[in-house]
Amino acid sequence: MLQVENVTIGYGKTEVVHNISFHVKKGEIITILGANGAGKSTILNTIVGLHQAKEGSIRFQDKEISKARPDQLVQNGMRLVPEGRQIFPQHTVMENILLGAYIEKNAKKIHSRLHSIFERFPRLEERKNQMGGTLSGGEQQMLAIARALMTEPSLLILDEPSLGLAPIIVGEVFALLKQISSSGVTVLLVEQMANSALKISDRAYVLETGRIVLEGRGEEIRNNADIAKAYLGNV
Amino acid sequence: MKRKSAISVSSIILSLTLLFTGCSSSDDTAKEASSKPKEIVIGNIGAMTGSSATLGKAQSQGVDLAVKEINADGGILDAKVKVVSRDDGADPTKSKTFVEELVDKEKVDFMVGPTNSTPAAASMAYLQQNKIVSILPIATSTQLINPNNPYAFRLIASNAIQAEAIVKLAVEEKYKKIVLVADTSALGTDGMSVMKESMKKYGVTPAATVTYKADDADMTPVAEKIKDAKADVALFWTLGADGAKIVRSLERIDYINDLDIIGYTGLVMPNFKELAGPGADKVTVVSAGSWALEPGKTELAPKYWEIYQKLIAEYGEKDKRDTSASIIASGYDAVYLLKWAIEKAGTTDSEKVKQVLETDIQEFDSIYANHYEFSKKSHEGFPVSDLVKSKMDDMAYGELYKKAE
Amino acid sequence: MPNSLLKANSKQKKYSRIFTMFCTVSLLVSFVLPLFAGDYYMRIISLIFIYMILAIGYNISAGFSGITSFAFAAHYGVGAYVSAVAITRYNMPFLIGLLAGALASGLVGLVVSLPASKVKHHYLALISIGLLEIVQQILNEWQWFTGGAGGMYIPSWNIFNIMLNNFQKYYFILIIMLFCVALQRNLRKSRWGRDLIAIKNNEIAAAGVGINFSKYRIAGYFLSSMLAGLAGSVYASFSGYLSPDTFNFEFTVFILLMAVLGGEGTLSGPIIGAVIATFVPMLFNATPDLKQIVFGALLVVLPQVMPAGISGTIKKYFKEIDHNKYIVDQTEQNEFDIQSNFMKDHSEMEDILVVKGLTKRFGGVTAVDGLDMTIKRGTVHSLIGPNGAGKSTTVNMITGIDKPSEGSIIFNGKEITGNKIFNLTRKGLSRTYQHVRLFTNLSVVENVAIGGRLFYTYSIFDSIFRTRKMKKEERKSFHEAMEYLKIINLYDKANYDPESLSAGQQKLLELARALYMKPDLLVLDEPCAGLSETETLEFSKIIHKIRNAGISILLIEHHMDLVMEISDYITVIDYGKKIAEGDPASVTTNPVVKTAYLGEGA
Amino acid sequence: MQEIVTALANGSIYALMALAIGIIYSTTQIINFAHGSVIMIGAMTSYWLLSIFHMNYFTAILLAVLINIILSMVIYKVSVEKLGDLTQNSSWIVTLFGAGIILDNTARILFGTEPKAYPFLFDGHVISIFGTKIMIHEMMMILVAVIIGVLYQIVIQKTNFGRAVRAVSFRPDTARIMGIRSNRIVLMCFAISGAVAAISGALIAPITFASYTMTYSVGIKAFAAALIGGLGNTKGAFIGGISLGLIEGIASMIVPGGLKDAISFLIMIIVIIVLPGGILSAKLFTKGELKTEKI
Repeated sequence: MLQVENVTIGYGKTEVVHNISFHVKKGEIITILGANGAGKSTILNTIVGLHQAKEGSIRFQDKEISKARPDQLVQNGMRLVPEGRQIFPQHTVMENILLGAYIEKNAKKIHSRLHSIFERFPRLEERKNQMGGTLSGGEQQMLAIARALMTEPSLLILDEPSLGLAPIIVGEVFALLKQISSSGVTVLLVEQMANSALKISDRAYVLETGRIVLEGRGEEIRNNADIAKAYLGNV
Repeated sequence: MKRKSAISVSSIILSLTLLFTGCSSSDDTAKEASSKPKEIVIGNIGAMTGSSATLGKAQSQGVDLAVKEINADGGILDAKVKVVSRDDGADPTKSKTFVEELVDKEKVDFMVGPTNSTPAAASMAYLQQNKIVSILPIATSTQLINPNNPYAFRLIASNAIQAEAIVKLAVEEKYKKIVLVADTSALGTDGMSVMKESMKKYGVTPAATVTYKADDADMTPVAEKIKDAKADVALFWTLGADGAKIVRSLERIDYINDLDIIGYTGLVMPNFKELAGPGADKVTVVSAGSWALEPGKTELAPKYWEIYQKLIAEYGEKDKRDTSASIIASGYDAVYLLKWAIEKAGTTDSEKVKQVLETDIQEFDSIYANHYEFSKKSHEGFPVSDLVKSKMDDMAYGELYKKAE
Repeated sequence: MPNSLLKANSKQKKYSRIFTMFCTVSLLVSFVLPLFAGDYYMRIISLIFIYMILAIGYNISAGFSGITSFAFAAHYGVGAYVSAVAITRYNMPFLIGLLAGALASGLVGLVVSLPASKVKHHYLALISIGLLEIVQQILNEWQWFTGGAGGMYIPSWNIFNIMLNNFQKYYFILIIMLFCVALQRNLRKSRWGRDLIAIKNNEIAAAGVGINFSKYRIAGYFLSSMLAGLAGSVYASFSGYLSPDTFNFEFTVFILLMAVLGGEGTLSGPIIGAVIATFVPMLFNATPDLKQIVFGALLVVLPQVMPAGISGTIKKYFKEIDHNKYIVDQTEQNEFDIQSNFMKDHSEMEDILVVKGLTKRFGGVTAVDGLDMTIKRGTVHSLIGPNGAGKSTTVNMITGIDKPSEGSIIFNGKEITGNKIFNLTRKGLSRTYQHVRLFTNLSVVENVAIGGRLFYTYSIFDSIFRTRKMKKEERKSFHEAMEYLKIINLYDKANYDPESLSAGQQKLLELARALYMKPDLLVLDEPCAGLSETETLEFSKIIHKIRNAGISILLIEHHMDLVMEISDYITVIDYGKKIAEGDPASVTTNPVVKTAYLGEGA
Repeated sequence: MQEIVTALANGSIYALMALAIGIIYSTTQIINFAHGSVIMIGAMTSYWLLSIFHMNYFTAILLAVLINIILSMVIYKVSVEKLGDLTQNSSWIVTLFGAGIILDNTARILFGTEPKAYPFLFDGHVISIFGTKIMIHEMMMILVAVIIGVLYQIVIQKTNFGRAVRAVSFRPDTARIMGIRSNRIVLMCFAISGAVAAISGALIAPITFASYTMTYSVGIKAFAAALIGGLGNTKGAFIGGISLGLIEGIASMIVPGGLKDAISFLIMIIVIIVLPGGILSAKLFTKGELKTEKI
């Protein structure tokens, strides 16, 4: 579904991501693991079109998208849940969700999706008239995901959904992702919480300083001693 | 580095020596007099863009038309006439720079303009230094014509003359409470002060003086102040659009019927009535008598009518141009005045031309004012007697005003 | 300086040769010009010189200090009128009048920029539109002072009872102009200019090297409005007549055009801009309508096709970087010893930094929650934790960028809670940043040298007149900066643009800058994030060196190899709370830490 | 009473003009320095259509609005779009000025220099309420301004487009992730701003007369009003506009006429200094603080 081939990304003269390749198959949950500064967010921003790769090709559903605009990609079924959630704090919860459906012009569809979203996230329905900024961290993450689901994406990309969330909530989020995945949505996840993420992942890549150093099935990687090393060092 | 500082040190020394030993170059290059000039260059400066573009454009149109005619007719003293025009945008700095350019680089022999008073004030000194005879067809600021400016001649009625005329009108018609109204532009300030002086001369004190910022949106406060002073006449030293706004505001506060308004020439504006509404018939202005229709007539006196037809032929009816005929005529007259003076003097020498203008002016057949009154003492050409009272309410041909009864 | 450097930059050399030649030629031309130019050109060039002074003033404000202001026509006007009034009404000597004009304009600048220190920079632009309007109306209305709308006349120049003729005026203006050019150059090549540029480049990093940016902004604006006032004063006497009409909106736009054309923030920009902005519109003198439209079109098109202006574009082509002669003088090649450079008294109290109950709330979120931490003198103390745990917030509070909601910070026995970062640097605290914050408009060596600005003592007058004291201090400072570059192996890139360095080198450069501040406590915020394996290795070596020199380090880092190897003590936080503390070995084996990092079920 | 009516009527037009500035500011954080010229073009084109082509009031203004919409979009395309990050690159100040100069001079060449008598709505009919004469036109000025303000507020609060505008103004990149084309939203804002400017120009022109000098005589007040009230929000624009109207009314009674605007601007400066976000302190001030998130 998504193929990233030999992609190099940089800001100005500094290269952040060096010649990486990976792919995501339909229906999978894929995790990219890596410590802070490894270049994870950069890769995601490039995939969704916020940033241009210096070299390499990115293909989505067999179409070259390395030069596509974000809105075109959203139209084609790709959705990013950005790092730090980035909900709109001065929009109400309802407005945040509706913004998620910005490109959808069919009111009926919006309505029915809204219905199913509120079924899935009853908390959000309770708070739909509250300002986004007043939600707790976990609720904001739910909102960010709900917002992304409003266009029924085929590929959902999440940038560190566990960031700053309490462990219980992290568990909830990952459970939710599993559930979303089982409803047929392909999930690409960038995480630092290796164990929790790997538990739900089909495959995973480990990123270190802009390079992929390890790849394999979720369980494999989880049991790999090197993964702890990537985080806690060689002790 | 060292080289550079050495250079700069030496150059500073060089410049200091130059500075204090005083390289007294010939600053005052006297105009070389040649009795048979090959080409006569006339400079023309005015605001052709910016907020007072109308006047500068009108002056230029007049100058251009006159020069075209003169050249078609063989020029002056068999020399072709060349006009160099510059747009100063009513900015004194630009105007002065242009005057310097025209004098030093284009070597103009004579000047027409600058149109606006502050630019004229800024550049006057340089013109005098270089002994350029300059005709001021439009600038009205009182100060411009004085003994320090021996080569400047004015065609239009100066602020002082106009103030005198309108104050006289007000006094003669026995108004009790006179209010003076002027904007805070250069023109307005000068107008206000000359009006006050004239009032003093006639021994009357104004009931109030009202000033406002030119081009202001809301003139209600001005109208209120006039009303508060219980004025029976207001002397307007305002430009047309602002004057019209005030008239309208007076109407709004129901005071227009208790008031007469006398304005100076700047108030004259073809669509004044349209702008001011019905209150316009309470407004009279002083204007050049030759360019005002006698009551009941449809044509000017033949001499002026002929020129008017010419202007129309060249630049179109009123709605085709936004310049006013009488001002074009004044620019036109400036060039013919120069032609006459040069031919009479037989040379382009400034001194001789100046002398002709000062002594033989009554021989010149003018088309803006009835005649001009230059003398050795005064370079104000416009005869006070030629100022007439005109009505503003309806104009002929879109621009010619009618004499009041 | 090694010869290789000069060879590598042959284009620069070519540029500097062409530049010197160009300067010499134009200087010579301007000196001999009056002899054959004729009155008109002489006067217009005098006017251009005045505009150059004005443009230099604007450049110091907009180009160097980063303050956009539309009030320069007003400053120019205030200068012109005050000097004119001083000369005509109060019979002051001409030169005193000049000074009075400049000073008055500077004062006006001071008054409007004082509140501007609080406000975002384009707000000053808006205030200045109002100021322009107000000054114009006051000039119009204040009749007894300014002569009102009708304008006022100023008698011709009279210096020491010598009336000047056009020639002398020309040379007089030329000298003042050259003085201003020199002033601009000297300022740019001294600590003052570097400080201003640093503020424009990166406010936070500037504060991090101890620059109180609001003060400097105000000073920069004061100076530039003074220059504008000086230009105005000269203009007043040059022109002989003043009217409020001159100092209008259109004139402001003209000043902007000069800046845009020449290139903001360059030394030659104002000069080139003034020449071209005066001459190009003159080509359209005969067609006034077209002239206005061309003028507008220039303003629309130029900033888009040539954002750096003419001189900026040329400079870019040649990649010109200032040759600093203090570097060229460099001869000694001894190995630099950090230790000997830190002769601070180590016998003070044992705890260099004590943090108690530190708390930070952003809205409803508590980023740091009652954190206690103590750093012992001379140790490397690491602060680790997963993403979003509150490490950066903690460091920002310690270094005075964020204000703590609660809690106290004691540094070297002194309470520093809530102190601003630029005060902390003087007390011996310096830091690097997670996202590199270099001054991109300064060269590599200048970036380091600015770290040593704390040790300068020369005043702004020393820099304007390039006194011996200034030169000596600059030379010393640049020597030392070169030594620091040696440590980080960037010795041969001293004159490069920092942006041409690799990410690792940039981080190292930032480290060198922080080191040159000779801190007691060095705070490193993720120094190795985004670095390659080898770069990280190099970095760790340098950190070792620094530690051995006895400097205490607070380190935030994700490379655990590095952290474990280098740290004496580690504090682990998660959700803003301390979850573990101890030496590296005890921390790695702590299950709580593992869970925090890897998630449940580790 | 008379003064208050005038102040309110003028103030509501100032509010409209301030609103138009705020519309652009809200999404781009830039101030449209060509705004005065756009207002003027709105007034001049509608005058032209009214008096030369003898259209009725409604069609003329509608067409002028259309012309202004296109014009504003062209201004954005030509002088803003290519500049990149507008918070970093402040060249927009220069380019927008430039665009204004071109417009002013083109207008002068096309429409001439003479001020034109712009007809009042309902022929300037005056009604008398408790001895105060109120022109229906003045009531219309207030009414139209309020209607536009309310409409804009509804659009911005309740519609998809409005949500997108607020999203772009708050987090442009996140907005792009939502599939919102930030550029297009900004372009739309320029268009709307142009439309509002045309209406405000057409409504105030009967009072000031239609002339190419409106750019300065009227346009400059839009900035003062916008800044007094606070940039980028509707309420602020109205509070700013009406206060400016009242300030002018009061100032012209107390100080010499020539200093009236100086007083307005002085008050504007004081407001900016004391309350950087305008009387209704907007979120602006936070923009100037050190950004604490990503260091």
